[in-house]
Amino acid sequence: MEFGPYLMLATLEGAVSAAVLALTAVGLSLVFGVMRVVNVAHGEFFMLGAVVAWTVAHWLGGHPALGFALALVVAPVAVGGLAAVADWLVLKRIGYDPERTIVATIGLLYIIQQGALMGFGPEARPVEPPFNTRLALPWIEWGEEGLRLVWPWGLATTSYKLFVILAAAAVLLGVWALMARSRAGLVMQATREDREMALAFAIPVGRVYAGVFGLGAGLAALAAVLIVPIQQAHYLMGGDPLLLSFIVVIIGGLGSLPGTVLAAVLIGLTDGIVSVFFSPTLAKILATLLVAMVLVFRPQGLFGSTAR
Amino acid sequence: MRGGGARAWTLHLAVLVLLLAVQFVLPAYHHGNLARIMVLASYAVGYNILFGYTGLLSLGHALFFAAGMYGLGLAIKLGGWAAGPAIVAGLGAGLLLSLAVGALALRTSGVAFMIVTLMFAQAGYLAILYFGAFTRGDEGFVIPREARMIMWLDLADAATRYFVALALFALCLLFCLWLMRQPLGRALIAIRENEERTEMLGYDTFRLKLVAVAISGTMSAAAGAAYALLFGYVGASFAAVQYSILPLLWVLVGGAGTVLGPFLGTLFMFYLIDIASGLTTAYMMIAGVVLVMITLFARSGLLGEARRRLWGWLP
Amino acid sequence: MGVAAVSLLTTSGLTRHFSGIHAVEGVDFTLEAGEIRALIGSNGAGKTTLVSMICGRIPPSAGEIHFDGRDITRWPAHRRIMAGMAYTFQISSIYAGLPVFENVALAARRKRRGRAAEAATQEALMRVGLWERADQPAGDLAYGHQRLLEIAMGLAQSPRLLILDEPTQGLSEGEIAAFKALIRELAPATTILLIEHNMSVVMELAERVTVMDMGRILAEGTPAEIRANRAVQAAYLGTG
Amino acid sequence: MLRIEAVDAGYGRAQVLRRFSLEVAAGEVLCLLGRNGAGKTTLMRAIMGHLPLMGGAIRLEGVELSALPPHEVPRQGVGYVPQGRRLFGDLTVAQNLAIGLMARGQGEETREWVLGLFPRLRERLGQRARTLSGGEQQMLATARALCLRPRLLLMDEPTEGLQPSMIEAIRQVVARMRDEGVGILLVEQRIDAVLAIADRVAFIENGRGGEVVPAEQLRRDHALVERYLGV
Repeated sequence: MEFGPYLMLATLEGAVSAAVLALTAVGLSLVFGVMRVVNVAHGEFFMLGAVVAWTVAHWLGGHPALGFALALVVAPVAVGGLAAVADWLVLKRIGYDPERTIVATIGLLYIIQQGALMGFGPEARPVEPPFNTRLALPWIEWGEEGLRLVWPWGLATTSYKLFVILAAAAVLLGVWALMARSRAGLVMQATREDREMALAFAIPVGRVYAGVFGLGAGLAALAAVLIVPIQQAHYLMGGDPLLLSFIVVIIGGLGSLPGTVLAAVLIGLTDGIVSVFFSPTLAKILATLLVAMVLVFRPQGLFGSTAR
Repeated sequence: MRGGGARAWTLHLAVLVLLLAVQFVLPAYHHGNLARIMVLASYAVGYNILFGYTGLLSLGHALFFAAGMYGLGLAIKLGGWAAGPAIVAGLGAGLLLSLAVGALALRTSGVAFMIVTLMFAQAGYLAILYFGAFTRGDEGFVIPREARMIMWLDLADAATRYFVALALFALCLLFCLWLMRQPLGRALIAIRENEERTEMLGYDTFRLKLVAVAISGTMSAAAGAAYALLFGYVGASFAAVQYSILPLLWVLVGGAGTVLGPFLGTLFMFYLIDIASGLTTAYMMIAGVVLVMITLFARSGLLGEARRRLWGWLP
Repeated sequence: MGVAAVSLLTTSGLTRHFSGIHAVEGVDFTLEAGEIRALIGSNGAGKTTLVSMICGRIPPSAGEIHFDGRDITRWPAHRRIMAGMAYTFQISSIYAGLPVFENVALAARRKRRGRAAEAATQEALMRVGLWERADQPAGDLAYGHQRLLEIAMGLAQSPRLLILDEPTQGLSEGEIAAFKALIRELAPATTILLIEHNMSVVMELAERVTVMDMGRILAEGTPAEIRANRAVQAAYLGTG
Repeated sequence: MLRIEAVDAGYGRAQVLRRFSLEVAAGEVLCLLGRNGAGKTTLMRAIMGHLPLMGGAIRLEGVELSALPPHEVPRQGVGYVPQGRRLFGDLTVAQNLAIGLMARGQGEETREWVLGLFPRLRERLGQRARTLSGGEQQMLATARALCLRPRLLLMDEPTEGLQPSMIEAIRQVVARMRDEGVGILLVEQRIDAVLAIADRVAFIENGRGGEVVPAEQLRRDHALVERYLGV
């Protein structure tokens, strides 16, 4: 394959990871934005989503689309509910102190990860995609008789990958509508801006926090359900999404939703493209250092406006 | 904190004498464990100087531990250095890295400081994997027995190993005890208690915090170098995020901002996980449960609670 | 240039904006060595913002600050403190978890070592009457005693300029009387800048009074002049 | 109507209010006077439930507010205009009002009534609250509290830093609420502002309640003011 088609393939792969990353990172960003805490166990909620998806698909049997559709509902709800309970049992009791929350969520990370190891086992398990038609893609070439379309060998994607991109975009649109257009969004924004004034206007801040924590975890779980037919479920799969989400949330400006999505697309695409051409480890080193420098020299993020 | 000095020195020296004495009665398994615990506890003491006394929560100390370990290991493996100069290489690597990381990370505070230190450590870990040609990546490498000699001391020998581990630990412990009675140590505690006030008393808080990072990082590197030398193995897993979280866990369990707390926490968690791993493969779950329980019920850890309730004079 | 006497502190055109609001606007302020000056004005007049800029807690948006003949506008706070300023916070900012003695010792140790620092600590604590409580955790002190501890921390630094932000807030009548006596002892060796709401303290202690309103200096003069100033009455006392 | 009974409250180990008692009747403006740090804002926060009581009780027409979770307090009809306004600055004027309306399930009618009281806000409905001028922000803070149709209105230094015309506008609304039978507890620093609006004046010193006198008496007796404020 020549460079052009190759780049296009890399971009498509990058778009899939960008879509999933955007969902995961928006969940983390939501929690940080409203509650002002960093959830280190976020990656484990992602992993749980994948594990639940596998479990649902495995138990239900039948056509893969059935299990997948059910998992799309069950995994976010179950994981979100678990997160809300964790919020109630642990975070609420430590008063959402930022540093203690980090320590407590590190604890949750180990508990969930090792719980999955005990219940789910150390193997990576695949989930069958609901549909998976191979779609060959055309490329434009300058030929002797001017422009023409060619179908290079290897330049292809699957219907499922396109679905992932579309589904993620649809969910992100839904989150945006929820935040900007709904009563619940208004309540969340008010809570984010001034906890005490929210209380003074009858907003039950405790329940909002539990809800936001659950919603954030649910989004991560949903992202995992989407990716698991491509990637397989494994009890250690939460590390990378956590790190990448951190990167995205920081670059996008802590707590800003549009910035987060923009950064997710940027990081997802670069990650996809760079790791096709370079060593993925080198890409990660550079990305990690870049993020550290952004935090040091531009704490409001690359796309954030001003620090509060 | 006036007075109580003689009592504190007596207590800590007594603990060290006890550690010296028990080696003659311990079975070989626990003898080896205790040597390991003392090296790891030295790491925790170093971590505690930054976290417990200065109030800066780093999630990147594995970088400094690994700097000591690889500084020494690579000097031996690639440079063919003797153990003595290699130790200096390990300490130097830790000092330089901690100064560099500190100078950058200290421009932030709170949650951002944790994330920045985490990121730097992650970059360091990935770098070890990336340069696998030299570091042997995940697999790591063994330090040959003939390199583990300092003059006539054979560090691979169990009894010698115990003595050296104890010496390192005693040095770190007594240094910490001494430091916290100096104006420098007091100023670090002041930063933890109220940084703005400290600045307004005329202290250059940035410089003081940088000094704290450097002391803490170098002590962590010393522990890393000692670990490599005493147990003969250098591996990337010691640079992974888990080894940044472990000292935090040990210090929290034992009591942040107490001199003996890190040792107690290391001892407790080591044996807890040792026993748990006999029961289940998911032994890290114990660590998770302990972390959550500490944040919920025992903010100040074992020794911190003891100080709060029983012995106010405890340093 | 022929500048006759160098004032201890001068600010010129000092300005600070907070998100569009002008907290302090073009303030020219001069403090002579050895005087006791009171700074008064209603809440939000900009007093705390002004002294915060002087001691380096917040950077100014514009303007300059000179201390002892040197331009300190861009100095970090700790350097200004070492040059001889001391600042006590409006809302007491002490080390609640540390003993009273250590609170003051931290202040004393900036310029002294060992025994000398301990002696200075003891002296400062005795001056404010807290020596008996030296071993208590500072957070256990009553509010009024915490204010006195703040003052002791200021004294222990042996400053040339002592800035006190509402020092008598929360003190009892007896403690206020003792405070007045203490301040009189300090001057003129120490120059004192006092933000104060308690008019009896202002009128009895200050040699000159500066009145701020809406971020600007409204009037300056002796206590008697200020008391008679109609503009001050209108803006501050609200009885114009 | 509002009964504050021997309340102890504070932050951590530092107690601010000491056995503080006070009553506010329906249809009166009660001004709380005291120096900085005397405990005025702490009292407001204690009534709103943002600060747990160490002792005593706070009742509104028999309902013990201090036993309710904090978000239930506004549902009892307590409107709060805090010091420094504390608007939801990223939200628009309309959204700030919507949050006020939500608290007690008020509808379109209340919204129209409030906008009738503050016509300036109607012109700014789509604007973000943080971009309003100081006076408009104070109007919005007051309007937001009125959206609850409160029985009791707590106002913490509502005229701080405002121009005279704005102060007058706020004052008129306060007088109108009083005439409609709302109990109003007002914290003020400036004597002139107090004298212009108060029915009664209560003093607070070092967290303890002092005398409660008719505002009339304060106009005559300047010595009383000097004793508490040192002015």
